[in-house]
Amino acid sequence: MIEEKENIVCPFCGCLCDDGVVKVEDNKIVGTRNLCRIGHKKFESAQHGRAESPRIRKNGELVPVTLEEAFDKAAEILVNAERPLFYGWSATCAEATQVGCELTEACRGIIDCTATICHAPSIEAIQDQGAPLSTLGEVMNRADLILYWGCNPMHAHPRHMSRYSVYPRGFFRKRGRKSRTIMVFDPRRTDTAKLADLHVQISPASDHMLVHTFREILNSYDVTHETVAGIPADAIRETMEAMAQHQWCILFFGMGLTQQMGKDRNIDVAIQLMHELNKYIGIRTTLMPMRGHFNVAGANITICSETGYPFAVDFSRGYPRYLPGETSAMDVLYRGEVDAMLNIGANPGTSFSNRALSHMAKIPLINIEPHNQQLLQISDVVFSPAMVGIECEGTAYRMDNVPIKLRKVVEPPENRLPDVVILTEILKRVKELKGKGA
Amino acid sequence: MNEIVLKPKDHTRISLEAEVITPDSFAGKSLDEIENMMLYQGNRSVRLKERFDVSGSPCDTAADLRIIIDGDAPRTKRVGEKMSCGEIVVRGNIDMHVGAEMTGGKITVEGNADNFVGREMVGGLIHIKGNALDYVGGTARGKMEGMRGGEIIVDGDAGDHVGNFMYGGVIKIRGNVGQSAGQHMRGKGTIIIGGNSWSRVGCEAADGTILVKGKVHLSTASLGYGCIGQVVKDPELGGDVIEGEFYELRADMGYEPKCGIAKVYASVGLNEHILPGGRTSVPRKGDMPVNRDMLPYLKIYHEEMIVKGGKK
Amino acid sequence: MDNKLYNLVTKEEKCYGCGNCVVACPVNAYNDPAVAGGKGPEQLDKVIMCVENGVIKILNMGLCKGCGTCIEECPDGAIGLEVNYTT
Amino acid sequence: MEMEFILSTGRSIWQGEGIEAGCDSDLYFNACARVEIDPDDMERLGLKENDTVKVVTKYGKVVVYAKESEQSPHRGLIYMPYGTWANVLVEPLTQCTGMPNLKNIPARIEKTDEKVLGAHEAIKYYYADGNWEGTAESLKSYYDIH
Amino acid sequence: MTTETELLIKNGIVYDPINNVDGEVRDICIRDGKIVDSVSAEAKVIDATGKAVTPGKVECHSHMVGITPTSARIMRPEDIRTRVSASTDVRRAGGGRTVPNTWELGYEYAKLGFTRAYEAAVTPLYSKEAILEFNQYPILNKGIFTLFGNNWFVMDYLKSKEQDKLTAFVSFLLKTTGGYAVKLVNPGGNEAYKWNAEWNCHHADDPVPHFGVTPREIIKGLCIANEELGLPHSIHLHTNMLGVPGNYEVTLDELNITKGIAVGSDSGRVQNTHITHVQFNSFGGDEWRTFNSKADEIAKYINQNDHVTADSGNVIYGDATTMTADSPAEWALYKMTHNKLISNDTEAEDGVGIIPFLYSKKSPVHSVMWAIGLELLLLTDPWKMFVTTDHPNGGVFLDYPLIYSWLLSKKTRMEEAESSHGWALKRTGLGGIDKEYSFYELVIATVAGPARSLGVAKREGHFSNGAAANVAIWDINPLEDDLSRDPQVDKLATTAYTIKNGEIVVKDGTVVSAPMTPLDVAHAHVDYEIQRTVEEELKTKFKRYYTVQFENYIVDPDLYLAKSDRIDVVSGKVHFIPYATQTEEAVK
Repeated sequence: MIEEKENIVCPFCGCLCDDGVVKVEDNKIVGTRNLCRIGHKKFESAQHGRAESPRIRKNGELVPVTLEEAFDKAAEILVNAERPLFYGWSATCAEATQVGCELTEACRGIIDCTATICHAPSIEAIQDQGAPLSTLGEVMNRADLILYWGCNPMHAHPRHMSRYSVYPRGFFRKRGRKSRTIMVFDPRRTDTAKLADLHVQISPASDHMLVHTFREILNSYDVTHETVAGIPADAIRETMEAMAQHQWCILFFGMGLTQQMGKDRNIDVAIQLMHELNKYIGIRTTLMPMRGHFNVAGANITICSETGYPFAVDFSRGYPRYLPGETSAMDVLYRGEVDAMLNIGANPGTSFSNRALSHMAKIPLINIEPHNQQLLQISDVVFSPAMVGIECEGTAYRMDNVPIKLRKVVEPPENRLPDVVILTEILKRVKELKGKGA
Repeated sequence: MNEIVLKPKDHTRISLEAEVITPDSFAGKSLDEIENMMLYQGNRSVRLKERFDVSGSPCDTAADLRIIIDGDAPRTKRVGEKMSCGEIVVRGNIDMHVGAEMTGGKITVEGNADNFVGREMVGGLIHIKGNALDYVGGTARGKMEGMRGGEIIVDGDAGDHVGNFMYGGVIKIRGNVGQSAGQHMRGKGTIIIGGNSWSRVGCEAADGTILVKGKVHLSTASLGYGCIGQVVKDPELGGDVIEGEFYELRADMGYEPKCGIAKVYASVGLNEHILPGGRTSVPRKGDMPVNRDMLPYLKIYHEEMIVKGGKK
Repeated sequence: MDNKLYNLVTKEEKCYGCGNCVVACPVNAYNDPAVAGGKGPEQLDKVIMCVENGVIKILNMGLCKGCGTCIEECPDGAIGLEVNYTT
Repeated sequence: MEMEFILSTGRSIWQGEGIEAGCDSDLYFNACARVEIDPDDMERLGLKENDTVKVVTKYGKVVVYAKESEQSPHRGLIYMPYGTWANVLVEPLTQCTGMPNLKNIPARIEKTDEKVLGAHEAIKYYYADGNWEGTAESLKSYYDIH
Repeated sequence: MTTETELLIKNGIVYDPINNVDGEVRDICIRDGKIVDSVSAEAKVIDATGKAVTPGKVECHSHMVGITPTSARIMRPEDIRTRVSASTDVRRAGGGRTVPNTWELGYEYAKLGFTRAYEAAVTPLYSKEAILEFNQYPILNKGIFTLFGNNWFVMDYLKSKEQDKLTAFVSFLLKTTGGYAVKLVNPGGNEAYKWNAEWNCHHADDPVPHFGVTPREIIKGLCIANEELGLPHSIHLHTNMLGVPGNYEVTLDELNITKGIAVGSDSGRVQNTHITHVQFNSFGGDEWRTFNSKADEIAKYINQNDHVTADSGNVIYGDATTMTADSPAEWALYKMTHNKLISNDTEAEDGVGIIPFLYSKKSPVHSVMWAIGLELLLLTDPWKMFVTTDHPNGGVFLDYPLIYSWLLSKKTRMEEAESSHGWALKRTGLGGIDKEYSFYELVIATVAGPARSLGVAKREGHFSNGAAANVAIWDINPLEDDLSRDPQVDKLATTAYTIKNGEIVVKDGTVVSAPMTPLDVAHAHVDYEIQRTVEEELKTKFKRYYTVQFENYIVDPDLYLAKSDRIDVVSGKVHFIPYATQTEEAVK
């Protein structure tokens, strides 16, 4: 008999849509409703292609072993390591991250989340400029100017426009799409740009210049060149003029600003533009980074309240230290300064650059990953946990840092433990080994 | 000048945190006390003698003590951190944070240095003969007051963000520089760049002066702010006169409360394309980037920057 | 299919499941307050279409008045209006 | 015929769906082992849909299918979805921010007839066997010299 | 370890203001975490001869957990670097001065002798985060003040004059989001700020855009709701126009609103309004040049009216991070200092503003603010004015001993006043005040007063039988030492012993054990009929105006509030149900 479970939270992207309906028939997921294509595929293929539970690589082959043996091996790797790296934390729950911080402290290693390849520059820019933020409900109820800069929500956050920013009828925006203007700044004519009122097609890698030109106009100076960033001068003046006619403006920005050259400086200048719009023109402007993974905001918040720093925290001296560029995952892997790694809640196989992955292939790697992803080729201890949000509960944080409880839809397959349990087991054994060794 | 020579043995891939290698901590100690000093490697602590052969003559006052690291130490960080006097000479490469937060004394590095050379420095002199990577004279994340005084000289190239949140002191770079030199400068610091600068010079700078002898490839609009200053001949900066004619441009006009007190000098021959239109005059003919194509500029940044392993 | 003057035709392989059409449609928003607030429909008998299994699915073609808002809001052309003039 | 482009990597809905379907599924292979080129550039390069091309940047070489971009026009810009193939080409240096350079990298496209590797073989060939050093001999990186 | 232990504190100098014990030399016996009359012979003995023994201190207003402090931690890594502490077998690693991480907060507060602390402002939408972080907050008992001042539902019910529905909504929101007390911040003003950075409610009768409700109605409505429910603590009020010269009139006007409302709870509190960090609200003059102190008028008003208690909100020179839900005040600071500002507006609820701020001795305004804080404490009855710095707005809780020393001894106070700007003595009445706190009065202002005002006086904050065994033993002998000559700041900074529920947690300034402690949640009972109609209305409104489903808005008790003490309030009677017995109930 098909049972429909309501208010299910979709654990894929930063939108964390919590109005999903999942149809379950004797512990098998058979269908979903209200979820986008990616969300549906996540639930549909959650129970297929699961990696075999605990396995250890013995002379080149991953051999299934008992849970006890796998926990001991993992703890032994982490205790003997001089500089272990604990990476990921963005596709698992906040409770698991809390245990992860304790584990990193016990092993005196480095803890880092996938923000280093997602929105680390945005956090670094906030550390220089602060930021006018808001929640998605404020956007729905009040925003009448939506700027999408360097992000493509139709592909990365499919339900973002229909649930939060463009189409819903807000408290003060009763006519939905018609009471809002949408502007997209992107070098490609993306699917988001096709829906927008105005698509500003910048020449790639020159966003910084365009933001500065807007700041110039705000500070009553003229555009300096005939065309800046590929946009003619009068087009820039008209865009600024149009932006000034609104009451409440929100800037959504994504990888287009953070992943290109000048990384945190692009966001730094965009925040300065937002503050100046607030101050000089009197439009209420806020901005919001489009966080990619469903709990990367949660990883930042949890690591920050546990250790004091949002990501790239190094415990090697016993107290937390934070210097992106010295203690962040990509740099530490690039320079080969890591001799053991634990990966949980992330998929470095599809997101890490070449040099980092080639170093990961040389060091012992503990991989806590439910599916048969390509990282298994180079990992040494493999756990296949129960999936957060589908087979066990937990807390995740939306892209505007709002915490939402993930619900349990189906029972996990046999001997698949939630992430929290796996990490507490490893932590117990690490403390025993440390106690014996000290 | 008494000398202590540290000859680096094998350097492991995991870097050493050697903030004890300063004249202040070596002063008044015997050789074997120095040998048993603690260095940190990952989460282990290591004796100095396991990584360096120590020889030379110790002495009591730090002022006339010179520490020589003769050899390549590319994985030894924080050498000369918080030192107040004396001298350090490195005959080879050195890792990050060399001379961080130092208040006096002199450091000479004959090879290359890594990030954060002279971070949040207050006084003293650092001379890098090779290249230095990013954040030369910069600040750690979040701090609003960076380098306060002292002097950094880099003979080779430097990376991005030279003199970030700078409050004072002088940085002289003879080679090329990456982007955002003098970003967020807040005090009377001076940056002199001998070679080219990629772009965004003096972006969001409130005070201080930056001089670029070579070509500023891309103007960020912050250089376009304000009226065209007059052409200055042989400006006197950082203690010595620099020959040549320079356009005097004002950096970030929007950055309250100082609004454009920061000055940027760009050499006359090469930088016509970045001159600002100014409040009154017609915007310049020509585009920024030239014919709307960023590819040549990206090639400069990715391929020709020596500091990033480009062609030499 | 009833012999209405027009029919909504969907191409499921192109649909992203983004729900723009479901929320933008004036009929859906009028009948179901959840859809007006941007969420998925709750009263399935009162809405024209909903996102099912990740792609668009027409439920009650009878309610549709053929205004074409959904076609305008679809980025990928996964929903179209087929007008049969013959009947 | 060779042309200079700006390479940009990013997400696409098919890539998101492919990751969830599992990286050995053909959904993921079709979604990520591709480079989306502007139709006008395709003509000038003389390429047809689904030709195998080799994309070369300073940091690596990879063989993928050429696909006509539906989100064009973007002359001079080629786009590859995140994935094992795209990450061979990106710049791993992070300029002290922790974030590697995944967008706006100068790249070249050459026609080849080599085979496009599946996800598992790709990670083996490009990373696991340490072959990466061989393919990017040109990058004697700053960290190696110094 | 805590179940079977017995503890005997031998002939300490005991201070217990609630039982008006002022410095008697007595023994205190503890068994199973409770104070008892006598203890068997083999009880563990602490020799407290010549040492002052006081109940554990209560922190009534501090920003520790939730989205506000965590955003400040994300924004200020340079603050964490100023003070770091390595991990030991008992302590977790951490650091930070104005915004330490949660572990560091628990340890440092315990070392200062605190055994109970309340988080000052949490928006209901973010309450899950605050609870998750409180679960990582050791040693101290804790509670959350939930923000109601700018809530859309509160303003809707006030606009349609439905007081009973408002009372039902207050009880519903506190129960479902793990709150302990009703907090109002700049009522109405934040909703105006969300439209334009310059807008604000400038006085008690300035209506909110669109809702048309005035701050006067909001304060009155919520105070009536609070007394009808009989919640253990009164409303916790942060009045309008904070930090603006001449705002003392607004403060006096808004304190008058709740004058006649009767107290509806038997939790031991006398007041129906608690005004918080009142130093920021007692400014005189009409602009910064004519800025002076009106602390005397505010103190006079509080002394005469019993329906008000307050906490001072002192300023201490040095670096601070101002973080408050009062975004208009933070926006004014941003325009003045051009520092990095985070402002975060929550949908249909309150907002927040965070900006780093430096209080300097050379600044005339900061010196006057420093003097106002001390004037308020010295002129008001200690039972009504408690010592806080609205951590970290006015200063850091680590510097509380400095405030105690200025209160205890006029000499240190005047030294500090002379070294700061001339206005400190010219524009305030601090010079003329000779009053010096005795140690007994200091214990009232930090232990007994807050305990009674927060409604925990029945079970804590004193040494009568059955009270919780939270004891702080100080290495000070107030009978012999003349505290006014040498207030012994370092001895006040760390306790000789801190005992929490009968277990020694701090010994000579080092944390020896760090037990996890429960969270207080207020469950006020309202008749079922009104509660059901209010929930139906909320469900329909949630669909249109929130981006979270109604079912996902409620905090799930078994995942988050597993370790929370339930305080049931049935028609004014307060019943305290510790979580240990809850599990037995569930098992039965």
